[in-house]
Amino acid sequence: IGEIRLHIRDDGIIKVSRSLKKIANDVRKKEEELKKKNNCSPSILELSKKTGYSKEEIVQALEANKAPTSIYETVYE
Amino acid sequence: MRNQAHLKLLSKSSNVGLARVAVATFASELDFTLNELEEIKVAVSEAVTNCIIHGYPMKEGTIDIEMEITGDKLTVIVTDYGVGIEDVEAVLRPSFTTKDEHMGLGLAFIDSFMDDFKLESELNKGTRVIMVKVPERYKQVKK
Amino acid sequence: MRNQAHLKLLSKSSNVGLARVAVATFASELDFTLNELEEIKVAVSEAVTNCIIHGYPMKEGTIDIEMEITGDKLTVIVTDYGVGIEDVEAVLRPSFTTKDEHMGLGLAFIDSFMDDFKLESELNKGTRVIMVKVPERYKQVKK
Ligand SMILES: Nc1ncnc2c1ncn2[C@@H]1O[C@H](COP(=O)(O)OP(=O)(O)O)[C@@H](O)[C@H]1O
Ligand SMILES: Nc1ncnc2c1ncn2[C@@H]1O[C@H](COP(=O)(O)OP(=O)(O)O)[C@@H](O)[C@H]1O
Ligand SMILES: [Mg+2]
Ligand SMILES: [Mg+2]
Repeated sequence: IGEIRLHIRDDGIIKVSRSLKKIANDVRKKEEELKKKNNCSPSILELSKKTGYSKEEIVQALEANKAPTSIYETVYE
Repeated sequence: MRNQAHLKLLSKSSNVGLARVAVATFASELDFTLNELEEIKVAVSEAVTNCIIHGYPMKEGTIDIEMEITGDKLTVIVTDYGVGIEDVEAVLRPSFTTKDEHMGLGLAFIDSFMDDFKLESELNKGTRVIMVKVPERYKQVKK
Repeated sequence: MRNQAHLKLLSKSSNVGLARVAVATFASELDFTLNELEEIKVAVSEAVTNCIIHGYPMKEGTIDIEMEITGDKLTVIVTDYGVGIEDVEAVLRPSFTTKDEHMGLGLAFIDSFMDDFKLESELNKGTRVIMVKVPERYKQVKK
């Protein structure tokens, strides 16, 4: 089962694991698009609906892209 | 390596995602592959979903998720204080379910995705799932 | 809306990431923008990093992160049981720090990124940071 990487879940949704980088890119692109269209930043809930990624997938993808643990790490880099 | 964390949640289906990321982020301190992390997330989803659907069918309750890293080993313990299970042997059979619309594969998934898996339950006290996983990469080095 | 979660961590710097994603995922039930979520993550990082560096300078300790959603409001409370702060007024001044290599801006960041922020501390008992944030969008609708 693990080989196929297709997981049938309790709620019947079939999920495939996706690359965090792709998720982050898709989300950023959609954010730009919606910002231009509506003249305000979309919420993570809208982004989740529009991209099909779950909120936690989005949070994790954005965290993976850049993850300073404190401002100090950014400042002293 | 040694680390420990504890997450306490309300049994709302909207909290399954939080359980998934918390455990995956915690686990990522060990040398798991993305595929293994995905397996851990599925196992956690199944265990937490069971607490929500089966453990607390009527009223909202609390779910405890204890995470521990000792050496190369990840242990995750998911506990509810709900209705419990009458016959633990029976529910462990693949395709066993007490809900018609369900497939009864959750526990089988946990069993296949984790290296070690135990189910403990007491009627009207609650249910506990204990799951252990070690990065495949690590097991090979040791052989 | 109403939800609640509680994360208990060891004061290791490797756990800051877990605190960040857990709070951000929990918060994402409200209508926050990505930018607001980033601000929440920075505030949480600063609060948790303070517990690790200042609260428990010598030995490892426990950090409690309580999260709550009531209506449109996110509340996050970060608590340590470490050395505490002698003069709370003093540390709240921007650029105040008790560590030379530090900039003393952590609390100022929390203050500017969150809608409400309180610091409570007792010497040798510990320190608690209470932070509140409401999605900007929601505030505008209400006006
Ligand atoms: N936390 C729990 N509390 C009570 N019963 C449970 C719990 N977890 C599992 N069970 C029982 O075990 C059965 C099998 O679980 P599972 O393999 O996940 O399949 P499914 O959830 O699709 O029924 C459930 O139908 C339920 O009767
Ligand atoms: N959890 C804590 N326990 C003890 N002291 C703290 C804690 N948080 C903050 N402080 C004190 O407040 C000061 C200012 O904190 P902060 O604004 O984050 O700046 P910095 O961490 O750069 O010193 C710290 O230098 C420390 O003396
Ligand atoms: Mg199940
Ligand atoms: Mg600081």
